[in-house]
Order: sequence, then C-alpha cells, then structure tokens
Amino acid sequence: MQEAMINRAKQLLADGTVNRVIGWKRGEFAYDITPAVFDSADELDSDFVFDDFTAANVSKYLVKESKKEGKVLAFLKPCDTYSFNQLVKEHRVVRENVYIIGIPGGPKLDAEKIKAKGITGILGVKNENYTLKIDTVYGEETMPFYEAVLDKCASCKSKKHVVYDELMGDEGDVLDSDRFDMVEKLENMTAQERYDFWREQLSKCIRCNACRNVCPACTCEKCVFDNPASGVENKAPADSFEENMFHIIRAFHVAGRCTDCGECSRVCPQNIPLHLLNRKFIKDINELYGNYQAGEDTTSRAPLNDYRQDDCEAGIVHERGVE
Amino acid sequence: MQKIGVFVCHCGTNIAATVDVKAVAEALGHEPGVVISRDYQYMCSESGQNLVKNAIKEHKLTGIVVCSCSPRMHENTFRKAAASVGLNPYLVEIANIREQCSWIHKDIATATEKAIILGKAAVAKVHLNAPLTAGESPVAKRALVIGGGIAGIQTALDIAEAGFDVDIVEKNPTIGGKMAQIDKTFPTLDCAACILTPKMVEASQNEHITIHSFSEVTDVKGFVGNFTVTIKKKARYVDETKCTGCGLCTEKCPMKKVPNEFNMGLDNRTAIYIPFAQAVPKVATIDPNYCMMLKNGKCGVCSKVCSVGAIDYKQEDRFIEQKYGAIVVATGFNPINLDKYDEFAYNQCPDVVTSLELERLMNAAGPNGGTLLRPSDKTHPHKIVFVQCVGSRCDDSKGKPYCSKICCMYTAKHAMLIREKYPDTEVYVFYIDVRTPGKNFDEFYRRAVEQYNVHYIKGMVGKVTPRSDGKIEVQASDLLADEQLHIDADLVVLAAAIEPDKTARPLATMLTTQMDTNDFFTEAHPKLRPVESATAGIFLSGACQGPKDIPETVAQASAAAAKAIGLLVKNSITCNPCVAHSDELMCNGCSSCEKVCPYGAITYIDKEFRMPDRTTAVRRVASVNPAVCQGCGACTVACPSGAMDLNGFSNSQIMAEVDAICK
Amino acid sequence: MQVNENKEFEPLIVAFCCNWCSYAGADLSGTNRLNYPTNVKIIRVPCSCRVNPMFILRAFQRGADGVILCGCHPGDCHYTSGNYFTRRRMTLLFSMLDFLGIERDRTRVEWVSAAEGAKFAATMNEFTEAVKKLGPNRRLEDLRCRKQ
Amino acid sequence: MLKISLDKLDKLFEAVSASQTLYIPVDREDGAAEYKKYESGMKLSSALNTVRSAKDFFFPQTENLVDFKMEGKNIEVIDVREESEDFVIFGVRACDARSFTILDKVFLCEPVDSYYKNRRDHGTVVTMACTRPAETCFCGTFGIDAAAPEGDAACYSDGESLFIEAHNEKGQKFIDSVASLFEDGDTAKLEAVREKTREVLKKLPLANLTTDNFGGDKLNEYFNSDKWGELSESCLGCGTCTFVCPTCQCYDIKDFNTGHGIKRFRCWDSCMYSDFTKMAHGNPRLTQLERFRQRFMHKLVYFPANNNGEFGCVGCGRCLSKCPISMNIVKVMKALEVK
Repeated sequence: MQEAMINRAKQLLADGTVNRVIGWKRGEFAYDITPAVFDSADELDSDFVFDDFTAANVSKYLVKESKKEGKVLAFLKPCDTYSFNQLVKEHRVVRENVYIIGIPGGPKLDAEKIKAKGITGILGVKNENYTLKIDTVYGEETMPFYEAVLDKCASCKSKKHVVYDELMGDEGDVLDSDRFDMVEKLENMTAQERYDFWREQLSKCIRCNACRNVCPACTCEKCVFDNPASGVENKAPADSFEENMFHIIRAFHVAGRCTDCGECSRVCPQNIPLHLLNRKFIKDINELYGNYQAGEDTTSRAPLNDYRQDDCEAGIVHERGVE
Repeated sequence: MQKIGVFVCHCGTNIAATVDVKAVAEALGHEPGVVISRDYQYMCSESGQNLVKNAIKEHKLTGIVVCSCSPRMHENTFRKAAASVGLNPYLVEIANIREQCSWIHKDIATATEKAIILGKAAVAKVHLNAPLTAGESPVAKRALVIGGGIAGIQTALDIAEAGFDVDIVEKNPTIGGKMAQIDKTFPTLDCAACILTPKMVEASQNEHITIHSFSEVTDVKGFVGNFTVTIKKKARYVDETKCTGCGLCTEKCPMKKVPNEFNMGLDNRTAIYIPFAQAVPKVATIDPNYCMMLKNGKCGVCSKVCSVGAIDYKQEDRFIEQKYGAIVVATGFNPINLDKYDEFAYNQCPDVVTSLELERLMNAAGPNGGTLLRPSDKTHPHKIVFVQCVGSRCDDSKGKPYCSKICCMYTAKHAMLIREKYPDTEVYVFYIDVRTPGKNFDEFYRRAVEQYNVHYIKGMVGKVTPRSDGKIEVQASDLLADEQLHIDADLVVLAAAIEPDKTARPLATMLTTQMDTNDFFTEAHPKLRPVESATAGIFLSGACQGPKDIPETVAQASAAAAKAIGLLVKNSITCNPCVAHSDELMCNGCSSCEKVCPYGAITYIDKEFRMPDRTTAVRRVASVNPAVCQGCGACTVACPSGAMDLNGFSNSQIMAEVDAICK
Repeated sequence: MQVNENKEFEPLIVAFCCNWCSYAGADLSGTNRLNYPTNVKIIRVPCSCRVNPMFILRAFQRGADGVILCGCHPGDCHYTSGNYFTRRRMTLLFSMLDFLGIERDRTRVEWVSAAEGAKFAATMNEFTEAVKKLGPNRRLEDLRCRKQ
Repeated sequence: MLKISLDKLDKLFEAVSASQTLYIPVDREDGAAEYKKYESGMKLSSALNTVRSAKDFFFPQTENLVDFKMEGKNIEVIDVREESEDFVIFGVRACDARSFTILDKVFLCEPVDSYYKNRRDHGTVVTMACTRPAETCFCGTFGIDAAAPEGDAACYSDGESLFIEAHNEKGQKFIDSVASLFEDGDTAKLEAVREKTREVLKKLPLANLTTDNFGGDKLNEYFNSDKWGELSESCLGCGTCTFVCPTCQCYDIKDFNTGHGIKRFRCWDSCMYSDFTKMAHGNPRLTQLERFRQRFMHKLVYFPANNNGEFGCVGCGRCLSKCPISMNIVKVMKALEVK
C-alpha cells in the first residue's frame, strides 16, 4: 500500500494536479511517526510511510494547508474523512484546494500498549499473521496484534470514506460498533461511582491541551481557554473544578460537531479516556434527537443548532439511568 | 476609574417595610468604585430623579445603580433621567429589590441581606457596562392587517384614512368575518349587514387598501418598521381580475350538495360559490374538494357558462412578498367545538343549535329566508330554551376558564327578537350570571325580561334529551326556586364559548408574539398598552386579544390603527442597541451563529486580516446587522470561540453578576 | 452556600430568568406577594438562550448549590426559537453533569410565563427544598472560592 | 554497601513514612506510573519512569504565592508561605535526578526562589539505578550514567536485594534513620547487573547521539536554520513536551479572584503556547515556528550559554513517547546538526 501511495503521489505531483502531499514521515523508531508535508518525489521516496502506526488524523492540518497556494494531496483514512467533511461544513477548509485520496483505515497500533506489556527497548515491530514480532535490545518479544490496537480503532465506527476524489483499495461500510458500551456501563453506575471514576481520571489532567490541539473540531482562531477576556482562561488545572470545567466545556463546544475520531484519547499523555465525554454527547444526541453522525455530510444542521418543537424537556436527565 | 452612584428607593413602605434600605445603601457604599450611595423615599418621583441627576453631575458618575422596583417598571425612567444630564442611558442598572425581594420576603434581616447581594450584582455589572448608542432603521410605510372581519376592516380603513397603504389578508373568499353572519346587533337591534356591508365596500374601494382574500400569511421576517411578509394567495381557480361576480356559474354548477359554511352547514351551496350576496370581493371560488372538474376532470360547466372566461382550473397557489412597517393582527374568534358536550345532545339532535347557527336560522339570507324554523322538520318552534355559558367559565378540560363576554347580550337579543316576531313562543334562558356591563346593556336585558317576558332562570341545564315525538326534554335546576325543572322544548340554543381562531397560534409563532394559555394574543401591558403586543410593530385588534363585542372590537381596531399610524408616520425608528456583535479577530466563520439566529441578522463576509503570524489572510467572518438583531443572545452560546457577544448582557457582565451573587 | 444560626444548611440558588416571561413571572409572584426563599437570587437575561453553560459552571464554582434556568414556554419565546435551543443545550449539559456524577437535582430548567407568578414561587420553593436535601455542592465547587 | 532484601521493601517504606512523607512511583490502573504519597500496601512500580517527572515535588504545576484580601478600600497582603515539612522522594531515576541540578541553576541563583528552595531544602532525593532502559532513553548523551544515578542517596538492585549508598550528608542522614533495616552486602552480583545495564545502554538506538555540535556558541548556526519550518510544521502547539519534561521551568503568574480575595499563584507555562510571555505590546513569538524554535534553542544553545555548557535536557525520553505527533528533541538535533 505504501508503495502504491508513493507512486500515485509522485504522479499527481508530476502532472501538476497537486504541488505537495500531506502524509506521514518515518521516525527514529518503529512507531514515532510524524505527520508531514512532502513536496518532492525524493522526499516521498525516502521518508513517506504508511503502516500500522500511521494513526494520526491529518485533517486538521488542512485548515492551514488548504489556504496556501496550490492544491495539496491528502491521504485520508475513513475516520479522517469525517473530520475533513465537518471542517468543510464549518467553512474551515477550502475543499477545492485539497485532492483527497481515500485510503484504507486501521486498525492502527498503539506503542503505549506494547510498552504496557513490559516490552521495552523496541527496535522494530513486525506484523506476522496478526502476531506482533517485536525486536528489542533485550531480545525478541511477541504479542497478539489485537492487544496492541489503538482504542479508537478497536471501536471503529466506519470503514467508509465520506469524501474523496479517488479511492485506493476497497471501499468499506459503516460498522455496527460497540463504541457506546463503556458510556453505557458508566451510565449504569451510581452517581457516586461515576463521580469517583471521573475524579480519578480527570485528576490526572495536566492541561497540556494536547486533546484540544489535536482535535479537528477545535479549530478556533482563539480558544476561550487561551483568551484572558473569556474569564475562564488558565494554563493549569489549578483546582479540581477547573479539570472538570475544561473538559465539560471542551466536550460541549464540540458536541454535535465531534466525529468521534478518537484523537483526544490517543494523544492524552495521561491516558484519560476523553473520548467517553464526546461519546456521551453523541449517544445522548442519537437517543434524544435522532441518529446524527457529524461529518457524514456537509449540509445537515448540527443538533445543537437545530430543534424540534416536540423535543424532550431537560428533565429527562432526571428520569434516565441510575441516580 | 469608575465612579458609581447607588440609589436605594424606599418605595414608601413597599421596600422599606421589609428591607433596611439604609443598611443597603451603607453596604453598597463600600463596594469598589462606588462613590455615593443614597436612599430616598420615592426614587422615581421628580425629586428622586433630581437626586439622581444632581449626583451624576456633582460626582461625575460613570454609572449608576438604582435599587428599586423591577427594571420592567422604571428602567426607562432612570435611563431617561441619566440621559438628561449627559450620562449614557445604558450605564444605568436596576437592582430589583421590590418585586424580587421586599414583596416576597418577610424577615427583614434576610431580605436586607438579599437586597445587598442583588445590589452588589448590579454594581458588579455596571462596572462593565459600556455606553451604547441606539441606531436607527427606516420604516416601511405600509401596514398589514391579518384578518378581514370587522376588526381588520376598521383598522384598515383608519390606517388608509391617514394616508398609508394597507393590505388586508383574509383566509376566506370574502372579508366580513363573523359580523357578516350575524342578523341583528345588540343593544340597538340594527341589522348587522346594513352597517357592515358599507364598510366592506368602502374597504374594497379605498385606493390605499388592497384586499388579499382567500390568502394566508406563511412567513414573517424582519422586525418593527421592516417586516417582510410572504402571503400565500390560495388558488381559487377563478381569475379575480376577470370575474364579475354575476353568479351564473353558481347557478349552473351541478355539484349542489356542499355544506354551506356561511350558513353554518344548515344548508348547501355549490362547488363554485360566492359566500353571500354582499361578499367582497364578489368573486366566485371553486371548492376543490367538491368540484368534479378538479377532482376527476369531468364537468367544466362553470367554464362553459362563464362569459368572461374567468375560470382557470389550472390556477395554483401564488406567493407574494411584501414589506410592511407595521402588522395588525385581527384573526378573530370562533365558537368552540361542542362535540364533547354530550349532555346537550348537540351532535345527536339537529334542533340543538349554537347561537351562531340561530343567527343564520333567523337571518333573511339564511337557510329559511328569515323564518325561524326547526332544522329537523322545518316547523315553527314554540318553546325555546337558551343555555348560557356552554364551555365558558369552565374549570374542566372541556371548556374555557374565561367568560366569553358576548353571550349574555346576544342571548337577550335573540330572546327579544323571537318574542317580538313570534309572541306565541315561550323563551327560557338558563344562566349562571347575567353580565351586562356596557352602555345601555342592562337596560336592554331588562327589556327582555320585563317587556318581552323572557323566562330567565338562574340555574344549570343538566341534560338535554331528544325524544322520539320531536320534543327535546330539558332537565334543569332553578337555583333561586330550588327546584328541578323539566321543559319540553322545540329548540335548544347553546351559547357556545368563543375561542381564538386556530390560525392564531402558528401566526403568533411567525410573528414572535406571545399568547396566553387560551391562545389569545398577549398585550404588552394589560392596562396601559392593551392594543400592542410585546413585540414591537405588532398590534392587536379585536377578539384575537380576548372576547369582545362589536363596539369594543371597533374601538380597539381604531386604537390599533392609531398605534400603527403612530409608527408609520415616523421615517425611522430607534433600534435596541443591546444587540450581538462579533469580534472578527476571534470569529471562525463556522456559521453556527447564523444557524440559530431567528432573524437572519447574521451574514458572512470575506475580509482581509493581518494574522498574528504577520501574514495577511482573507477570512470568513460573521457580521451582525444591528438593525435586524433583536438581542436574544442565541448566537453567543452557539459560538464556540466566544467571538459573539451581546451588548448590555455580555459574557463578562453576566459572569460578574454570578460572581457577585455567589461571593 | 451559607449556614444560618441554627447551623441549618442554606443553599445558594442562582436563577437565570428570561426578560420576557420568567423575569416577569418572578415580578408577578412579587406583586402577588407569593413567598419563596431568599436563597434564590435572580439574574436577568434577555432570553434563556443567552445562558452559556459556562455561566452555570461559574455559579457552581463560586459557591452556588443549585442553578435553575427559567424561560418562556416552548412556542412562546419572545424571539421565536431561543428556548428550543436552550432546551437542547441544557438537556445535554445536565446529562453531562450527571454523567460526571454531579447530583442531577442541582440543575433544572423550568418554563414560567409572565402570567405564572404562582408557578414561579412554587418552583423556587420546590427547587430550594430539593437542593437543601442534597446539602452543599462539593462535587463541582472550587476549593479556592470556599469561604473560610 | 548496605543492602536490604527486595521483599522487605515495604518495611523500609513503612519505616520512612513513619517519620516523614514518602513518595514512591506506583503503577496506575492504565499501566502508567506516577509518584504517590506512600500508604501501606503500595508497591514500588517496576516501570522505567513516571509520566510526570519528579520536578513536581520542588516546582509544582500550580503554587500559591500570596493572598490579597480586600476590606472596603484597603488591601491586606497575606504571605502564604509555610516552612515545608521534610519529605523523601524514593525511586528517582538518574535523568530526573540530574534535572534537579538544572532546576537548581535556575531557581537557586540570585535572586533565590524561596518557594523552590523551601521544598528543595526539605526534600531528600533517593534515586534508583536503571536496569532496563528503553529505546527512548538518551541520558548518556548528557553524560548521565543510568546505572549510577546522582541524588542525595542512590539505590541499586541486583534482582534480589536493594543496595544503598549516600552521596551527601542529607543522604547519609536518610540512611542512618533506617540503618537498622539494612545489613552489609556483597556487591559482586550488583556489579554484574550494572555492567549488563551499561552494555544495554550502548546498544540503544540513540546511544550515539551527542551534543558535540550544540552549545552556547552555536546561536548563529542554528537560529536561522531553514530546517525549523519543516520541523515545526506538524507541531500542534500543545504543552505536552513541556509539562512532562523534568527540566522545563517556565511559569506564569496569575491572579485568581475567589470572590472574597485574590490568590496570586504561579503555574507552569509552555513556550509552545500562543500566549507565552505575552507582554503589553503583545507576543514576542508570533508563529509556531518561533515558539517551537525557542524550546529547542533554549535547551541546546541558550541554556548552555548561561550555565557553563550544561544542556537543558537530561535525555529522559518522555517527550519522545508522549508528543502527540512524535516530534522531539532527538529529531530536532538530528535534523539541525551541522558537523
């Protein structure tokens, strides 16, 4: 696949369709891949990579890239296309300036999960029939492929590309995923249990803003949390309240806009399951206002910018689940 | 540095009795920025206002807080006072320590404590108030009257009289409304048609008045002075401009079994019809539910007989858009549906009729040519029972909680007319109370009782049972004599409650006006602004605002016209400066705000910016039209970056209030 | 939050009321002398849709024990649709607070018309009682703001 | 050297925590390790390192500096500093141990940061030698021996026993306070373990990374390098690298109005943030390129320029594994390096 992608990118560069390519660049190790812009065939040949670790969603970079001179080629995985579409809908990217090649999605791997097995000194990772052969300074280790899959891929919602100019590989379908299982599990806990769960999770937050800055829905010119005039700006979670508030408001601001790409949880250095907050909103929206998948199209009204006269009352919260 | 003045009103004892006003003034005097804090007997009085004005001048105040009654009462008073001495009126904040404090609390200590907190919140807010200047927006010199009954006609005539163009939108094929169906009017007993039809003709002939009959309002955009209204002209399948109203088509139409709504379904009309002889416009309309040609393409008689070729089976609904400066709602009323009133056998027995049906039965243009006959066997009724308050003053879910107001008088009228014309007829009226507060009303009622010997019985009718011999058995109680009565009546007349027309509710939504729980439009103030809605530029005429008789309706119609004229004579109106505005540097151009704006006040422009990284970029940013924005603030919450804020209720102001209250 | 002399917990309730219906309803309950506790402090907003979730969190941060939002009845919004947006926003926000384990009875939305003075007073009485039962807000407070 | 059997570690922790607060790295449910205040039953993490570095103990993420109380129009200033209590951080790795030396250079030079010094004076750092370094480790680049960590006292494990030795008086005092639990031990096996560790260190992928071409005199070579654009283009501008870094020491001072007073506090800041060092005229570094460059120039050029050649990095590798887009100091050094 990587080979085919490089070749196609080189063709499109050569025939002038695009003047640069956004993709992934290999790193020092097997897994530390960085999103990058390539503008020559040489660079593509030497550095372009597409493998089990190219999980990063490059859609957000297109906010800036699509406003530059000339057209950019973007390789988008199914989940990335939802993010891209949502950005088109919100006028944040210039669709005409992006040439999209839909590429197959994951499951992608999570280096943290390999390391959590105690495997360290990693020199190389090979997937042999869904068994990972990991070469380390301490000798070779193996582990099942699926135990190292990123959480966001484990509960993949769709293998379908919702926007593209051309496709490489086969087109997939929207999947029946179990992505709301954990949300449901929490809903069925008592309030005290939920409180304890979230306190433990959110107290880990170091307010590094990685979740926000990686989020394709968080593209504000100036975030309220960076704006001293907003009254809520801060650089540190100075109190447990601020940990809660930051994540509630962030989730609220992307409610109805979050495509559930899962990047927030992927990048959290403290492994906080932030996607659960977004999924809670998605689940509520689906249940209360009808199924809605952000990014599925570019014209529908976002659930929070819409209403029906017979919507449920806010009191429904008091009637559901466990107190 | 802010210099804030605080003025605490005693409101006589209204506030001072439960709030220690001196303590409030003292406590607020210590708030940051407060340079003067005073209390006074009546702050809204001239001398109270002078105290405020002098303090503004003397201390060069940059903002004032008045702790007094609700801002809904006197915010404007103090804004004007401030403006008169050069302080921007929007630097005034009111702390509501009367309606929301002294009047609801009894304990002086806690009420005082709360009053201080409310004062602190107002001080905190006023610190962040910015001087605002109201803009101006032009007034379209044209009025729309929705509803072509006597209320709408009168309003339109008055507005036209003042020289302004006015359009009447009437959903039926003719104007005239309920009054056209009425036979005689109380308390003078003159003929309704005789006084209404000249007005209808006048309206049709007035060069300033355009009548859109058989039309409906489907969309209203804009705001006071600048409404854009879409009117649906429903297909009547007859070219209005060609039809002469000769009526030949209605004679020849083979489909003659259509219930005639003008006669309350008591007789039939044809599929192509003119509702009544004096209809305005006098133009035929084809009823597509019954016309054979429209239903299955077989007939076409009307088209053949029409000498001017007015029939157009292919006609479609047409939409026209028009700008108006003012809108008058005159959607009127209907009697309620009596299906739920089984005890009165309305649905079982044709000889149980509503009062409006009785009007048609007695009308010369009615089904019996003006002779009062029973609908069932066309015989003359000798014993007639009137039942009052059917569905009025009801506390169950079947009826209405209010008094329908007109029933007592029209029943007296009916009773009197029947006794006059048919002296051999006995008339009974069962009532809860007889309400006759109006000029010459009680005299009228007494004439019915004393001169015409109508049997008025205070009591309730329990059950009405039609019998096989054609009589109707009425079981009732006479409360004064404390006995049960059984009357074998020939005709029973039910004074059905009246309710607002069903079209009023969706219209209210379009107009963004409020209605009460009974779907009557709510006036801006029940006593002082009875013909205005709370939405600027929307006025109320007639029974859409509450039950009314004809003289009241006409009076209110003229009053609404006067208010509308008062608006239309202005070249421009002052806008509310408490509108949204977008900080372009923070705006993402994401369109969220636009999606929630009910007024379409937000548009997007591409604008060149110098970006923080020293580059220039063209960005899409939101732009609020301050003349269109009404200041609801929906956009401020839809905006994730906080670029959108609201003058007078800014994020920082509201948060300052929250902070002060929670301090 | 305040504790009175009998050491009984007195919750602090912040009520956001829309100018056209609920604030007028509150005024009416005053005009009709219908009592409700001093715990309730009203903030006037043009429309319930002006209330940003941040204001609600802010109130809790600063020591509120309950926050109630009042607006026109659905369909009666002075601005046509504001309260419909409010309803969705607050439903989701309250659901999220509940998801985080914050007591659901601390938040409420109630539609109160300008004519419903009695409903306003009754609502405030009820809500204050409900919050009183919960005790002080500890799950969404900012310790820095706690009164010493 | 003194030693204690590894299965008696809990006895050691109990003894230490009886007299002062003890912090040890423990495993979290998600598999990551973090320092926690020791409570009975806690197990020392076997992880190589914690996600958050040990700098938190001396330079916490947020710290109250002073309170103001307003009474009418008067302002009362309340000094909130209190003498810290003695505490021990146990299990600090060689990299983090070195980071304290770097932080000391910033906070203990004149004018001395009394908040930092207070904690530093009262904290005892007991380090732990590494035995299983990871591929992200490059402490050797900065002359740190992972098998022989600094600190007030250092511990080494041979798989059976924990050996301890003091590096200074504070360390000796610590050992003395728990000496009864220790016995004299033979270090032969330990030496073998250390040798093995050093062998592994040599085999690590970053073992050959050197700072030879960086330092205080390299401003001109690197400041205007055309590589910065490419390197910074994928940077998200988040603060992850900064906040997991044991040597990043930038902070912001803010006032928080509690409603009944002002709390003036400081909190970590990140040069990656758009409003870092924002001044009256605005922001000195307007683009992400400049902000990105600042971080690495600081660690590789400016810091050594001001600190006798000492680099502002200890090679702990946290940023390598935590950066959301895997851009880090190693990639920067390799891309920039002019030989």
